[in-house]
Amino acid sequence: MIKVLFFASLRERLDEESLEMEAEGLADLGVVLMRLRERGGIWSEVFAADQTVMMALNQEMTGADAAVKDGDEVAFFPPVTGG
Amino acid sequence: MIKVLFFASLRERLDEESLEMEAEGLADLGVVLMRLRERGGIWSEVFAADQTVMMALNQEMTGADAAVKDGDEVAFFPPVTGG
Amino acid sequence: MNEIRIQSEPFDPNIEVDILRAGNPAIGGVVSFIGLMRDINEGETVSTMTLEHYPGMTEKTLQAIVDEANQRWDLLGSRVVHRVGEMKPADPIVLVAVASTHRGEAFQACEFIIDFLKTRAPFWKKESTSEGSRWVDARHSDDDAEARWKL
Amino acid sequence: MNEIRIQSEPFDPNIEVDILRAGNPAIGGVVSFIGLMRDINEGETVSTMTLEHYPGMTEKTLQAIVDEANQRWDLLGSRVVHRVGEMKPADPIVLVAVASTHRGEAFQACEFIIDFLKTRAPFWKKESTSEGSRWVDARHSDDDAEARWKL
Repeated sequence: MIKVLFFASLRERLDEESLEMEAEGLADLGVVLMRLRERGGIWSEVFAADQTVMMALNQEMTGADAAVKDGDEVAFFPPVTGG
Repeated sequence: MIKVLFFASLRERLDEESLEMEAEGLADLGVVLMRLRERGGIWSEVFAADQTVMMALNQEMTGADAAVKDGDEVAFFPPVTGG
Repeated sequence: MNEIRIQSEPFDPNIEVDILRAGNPAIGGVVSFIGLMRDINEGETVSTMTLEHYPGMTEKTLQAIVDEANQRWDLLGSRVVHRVGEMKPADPIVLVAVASTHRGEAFQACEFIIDFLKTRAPFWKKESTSEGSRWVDARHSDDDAEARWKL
Repeated sequence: MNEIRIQSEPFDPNIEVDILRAGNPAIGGVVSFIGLMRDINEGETVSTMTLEHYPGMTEKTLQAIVDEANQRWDLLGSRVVHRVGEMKPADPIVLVAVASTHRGEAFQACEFIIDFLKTRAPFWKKESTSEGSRWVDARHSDDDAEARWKL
């Protein structure tokens, strides 16, 4: 299993803080994102190809080609606006 | 007359805070400096050609080619070290 | 010597700078940046702001940025404090303070840390205005600021 | 909004920054530089330092530097305070604090002001060590810092 977290406007729009997914078949973060998009409805909007979604793997910012394995913590969020 | 001020190490070495000079014949700051050098002794050392002396005319940093006129305030000092 | 703190309570930037200064009499200069909550954004009055963050990743990211700054410049200490939760206009949101022997390094390191914090650290601002609440958009100028450092 | 002060009494940099911050709720960032007296210079312990200046020219020079900074960048206020006379290790010698809407301008203006203060403002430091007292030499790195700004 992997844990998937959502933050800020993504969390609010999806009305979901986190979920778990079977790790099997999830080659990389791009596949995770595609699976989320395939859920349809608001999920297909939030994760549409033209949306700017940032991602982290085990609490490090990374790209869609980052490999995912069982036990990983994955997060999706909008561009950061701290400081 | 012009007023000539000395600061910091120059003031200490010359043992002089200020003096007055007849403005006549003082074309520019370079001439003022030459006159001071001609006083001999420590004056010729402090104002020797190889010494780094900074100068101001009426409280603005300037160079040896700045024209001098009656009533001006002239100052000579070492490179500044504030801050 | 390098303090990193995320907190929901208000903080006093002056105390942070004092602690940094007191650390070492070899310190010749301290450069600090205080980011304040403004009461107007994009023409609308902002009454409160709420900062969300990603606990765990935030600390890790800031630590990596501060480590990188210490590798690039010869520093004598730094402090990074960032608020989360709800805050009001004029509240300090973030403090980045850097001490060094010579000022040039402190200036560079301080700006480096805040530039990367702005584009890499997982914080998100939500403003409350009379029109309701809205998430603040990321600024392109922040990406440009980060890009200058060629990391 | 732009305060320039030369004084023999000690000053508290925090109070200066607080006054600057309080000036305008549109202020998004404050960058400050505090220059501190170090207790060691060129390997020798410095017990006290005396700062001489050229009254009148000092204020004029600092005003010209701050005016130039305000022309170059969009600022919401600045404060420059400089000690003269005798001081002791860890005392603040100088504070330069600049407020603006966006941080990049405050960083640039603050560094610009201190860089030019260092090379143009008529202050001279004299240190007292166990070996006696000596005038501090100007640093080439300060000339280099100034030259970057192409004034």
